[in-house]
Amino acid sequence: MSEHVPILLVLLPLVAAPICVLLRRNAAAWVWAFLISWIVFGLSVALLARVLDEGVIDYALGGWDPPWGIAYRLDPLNAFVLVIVAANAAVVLLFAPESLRHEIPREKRYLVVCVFLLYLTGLLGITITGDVFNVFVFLEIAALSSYVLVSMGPTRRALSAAYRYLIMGTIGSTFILIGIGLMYMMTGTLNMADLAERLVPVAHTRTVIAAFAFLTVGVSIKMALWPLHTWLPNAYTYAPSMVSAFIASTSTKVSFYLLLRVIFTIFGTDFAFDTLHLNALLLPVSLMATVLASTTAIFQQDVKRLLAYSSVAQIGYMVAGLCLATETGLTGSIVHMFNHAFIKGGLFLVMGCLFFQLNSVKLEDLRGAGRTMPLTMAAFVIGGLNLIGVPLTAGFISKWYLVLAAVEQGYWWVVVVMLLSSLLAVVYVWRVVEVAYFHPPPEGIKTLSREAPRSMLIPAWMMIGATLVFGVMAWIPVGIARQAAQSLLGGGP
Amino acid sequence: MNALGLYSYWIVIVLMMTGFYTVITRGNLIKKLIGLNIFQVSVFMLYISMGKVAGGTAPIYEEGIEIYSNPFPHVLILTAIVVGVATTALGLALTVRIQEAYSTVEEDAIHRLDNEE
Amino acid sequence: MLFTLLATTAIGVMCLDDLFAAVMLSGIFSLLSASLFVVMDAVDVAFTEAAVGAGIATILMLGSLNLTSTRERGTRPTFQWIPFTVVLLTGAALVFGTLDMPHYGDPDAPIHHHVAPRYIEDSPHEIGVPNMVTSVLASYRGFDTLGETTVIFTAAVGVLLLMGMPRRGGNGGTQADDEESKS
Amino acid sequence: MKRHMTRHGILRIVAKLLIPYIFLFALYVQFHGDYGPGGGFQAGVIFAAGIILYALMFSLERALDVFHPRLMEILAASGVLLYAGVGVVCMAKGGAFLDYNVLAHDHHHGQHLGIFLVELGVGITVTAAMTSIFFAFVNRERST
Repeated sequence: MSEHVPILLVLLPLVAAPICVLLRRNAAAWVWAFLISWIVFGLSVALLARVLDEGVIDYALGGWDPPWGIAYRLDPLNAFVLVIVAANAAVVLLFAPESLRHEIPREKRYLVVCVFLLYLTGLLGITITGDVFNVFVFLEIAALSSYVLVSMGPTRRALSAAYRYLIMGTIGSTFILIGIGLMYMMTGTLNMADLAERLVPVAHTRTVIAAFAFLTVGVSIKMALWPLHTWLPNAYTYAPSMVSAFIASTSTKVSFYLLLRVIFTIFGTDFAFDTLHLNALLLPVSLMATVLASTTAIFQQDVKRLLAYSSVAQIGYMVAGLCLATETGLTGSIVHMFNHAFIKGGLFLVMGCLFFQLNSVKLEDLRGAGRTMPLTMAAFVIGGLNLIGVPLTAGFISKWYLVLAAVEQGYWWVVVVMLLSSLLAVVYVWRVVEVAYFHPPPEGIKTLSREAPRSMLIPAWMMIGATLVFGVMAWIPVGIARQAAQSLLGGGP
Repeated sequence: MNALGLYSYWIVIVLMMTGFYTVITRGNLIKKLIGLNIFQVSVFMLYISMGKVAGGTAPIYEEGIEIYSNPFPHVLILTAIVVGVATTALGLALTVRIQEAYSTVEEDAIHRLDNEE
Repeated sequence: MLFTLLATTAIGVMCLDDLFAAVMLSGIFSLLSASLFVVMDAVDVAFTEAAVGAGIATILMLGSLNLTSTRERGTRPTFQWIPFTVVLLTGAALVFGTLDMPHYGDPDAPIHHHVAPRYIEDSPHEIGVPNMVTSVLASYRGFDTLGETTVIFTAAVGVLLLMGMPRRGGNGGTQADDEESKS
Repeated sequence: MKRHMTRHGILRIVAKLLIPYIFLFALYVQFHGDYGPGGGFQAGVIFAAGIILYALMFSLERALDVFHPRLMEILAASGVLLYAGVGVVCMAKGGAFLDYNVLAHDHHHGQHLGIFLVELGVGITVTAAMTSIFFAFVNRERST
């Protein structure tokens, strides 16, 4: 059975989702989804261990050898991303029951759990596959389910946010479809490894250059790279709490993984950086993203929105590391992807706790929350320190590697911009901390708000705790990320 | 000859861009979805036109036929059509809900209402 | 000829204010493209496009027009430079990409010489099904089709979540809950 | 729009004559997809179109009686499960996921059986999904 683990990883949530519909009972659906998500998490960890141990794992679906059939291909990078996604799903589902009860009408809950599982399926499917068209199919599963999840938000603005997300997302995936078509036209294959080989002789053609452009733009929309991020702030802000947490921690990460795949595995560094000078365009854009998005975050009144803009800034960091295209730079990017998933996941879970008690996450409603909900706000503070990149937190580790990579290349201005953006992070985190700790709680609310239920607080602390653990035991993610970076650059195991 | 061989692609591109322009400039939510449809269908045409082989027939095996058009793009587009209609259905459902919540389906009006809150 | 009709329809859709007419035209657009697919030997695709684009999608659009309004209101869109430039750039990138493409109908194009030949030559005896599209769809790339089925399932669950489940005789599914969740 | 269609006598008679053939055609497309154009997806759409025509021409209530929303929900789920189930059986029989060769003694029969079953799964899900999407839209109309 162990040779089937790669497919089981995707198949379990895929099959579990329709079973949720059959179960119909909310409690049963949740227990079922919860079990599945933890099994998937376990499997993903086992797979990662196997990949690190034995090297690349291939699995041919339907018994047809690639490139005729679809094949899964696991290397250290996507095995690592699978763990990130599965871990977040498992923790968010632990958080889910109270939050669902608070935010979703009763007869819709089991369907929401079902769509959540479908979203998980989509993300895992994108990550694990070695076939570009299969990426498109699972991208759409993930996309459609995330539109639905966002639209379940408590206010009507969730609907317009979801609509906007749908339009932007579909334009993005249509661009990706065009890119896949153009690649296919010049090579006749859809398998990533096969494409990488067959693109070399036709790399100079204008068709391949156009294909690359469409894929990059399409993925950038999905990833919310500034200035294509316009769908993100509203989608994160108005979605239900658990959805915000899961989407914020995984969706942009998986898209970033896809960008790494496109640039490094399919087209190769020579083509992307030496022929097309992609970094000349992408590096300034990503740095603009870090500074401008952090600046915008400072002026937000809604804390979820503030965190959303902070996410746009963090994506800038990851892309900046990618543009350096060195082992250190990529290691930094991949570790940042890992860390940021837990930081943002944790922070959005904290938002979920606050919303559960206060029914709002507007800045003015958080007055005095530091006193009425000390544990919740302590988690926020640690998350905030991570965003800034204070030593001993995970956020510090990844920024350290990114700065190191920039110094190696002699890009001092990159270092300056990254530090500037960290200073901006100090400002926006401080705004929340100041309101929560130094303003008296508003009258009347005092008696009402206590800590959120333990079933919500514990998952939030699990995520935030992970950032502390991996801030101290940084060699674990850094070691894996380094292997992943080596395999991307072609020198790996 | 050169221009003739690529002519069909260019028309497809014009169609695609018409759809794309409709999506990004129109304020009416349903109109946007119609534009998105046209954009996607035109991309399908790009795929299908690359699968055509001059003198070929539909890829259904029959004795005595030598040249078939390439079935591979057809398969991909079958999948893509399904994805397209799924997106449209979801977009329309969202539009209907937006109409109920905002009493309008014009983007600028929705924006105004959002900002008033 | 078909192409000219298609272009006219597409531009018609873009310019029309009347949404009812635009929906109808987009149905016609789908039907025309289906006939184009037949010309290009893609019978399965044509069948699907006709059933879906001209059938189901049009019905759903009419249904939602009935629930919203049939005219585009609001400010008459003036010519907008930024979107126009974006579209122009995208189109230019695509035309640039076509310059090195294999020509339409060219039997020497790379796609006819890698991967696909096996589907054409071997599928009748490897799978034993004459329709190659079916063989590839259900067997060689069966997993994509499972994904596709899942997409449809997702859409159905999503629409049910958004619109509420119909109940016999009674009023619309989740009106009461909507109000509750709105407040 | 939909309500007064029920009053048109001629339309109703034509529809009454057509609907059985639509269903028959859908079945033909479903099971003949191996030989001609068609398959589960197309068949599902046609089948759904038949149901939709019935609901438009006669009454939504009656259509909802036969094609009960919860039934559609279960069917949509079970189509996906059937498809995935075929894959799981393949794994249990020692092949890879969706490797139909192991389903029967020789690989032709295995492939035939596999394709037949997964197409059936697609057909069921598509019919049920399209029908329930349509019902959801019409239902909204009725209630507002």
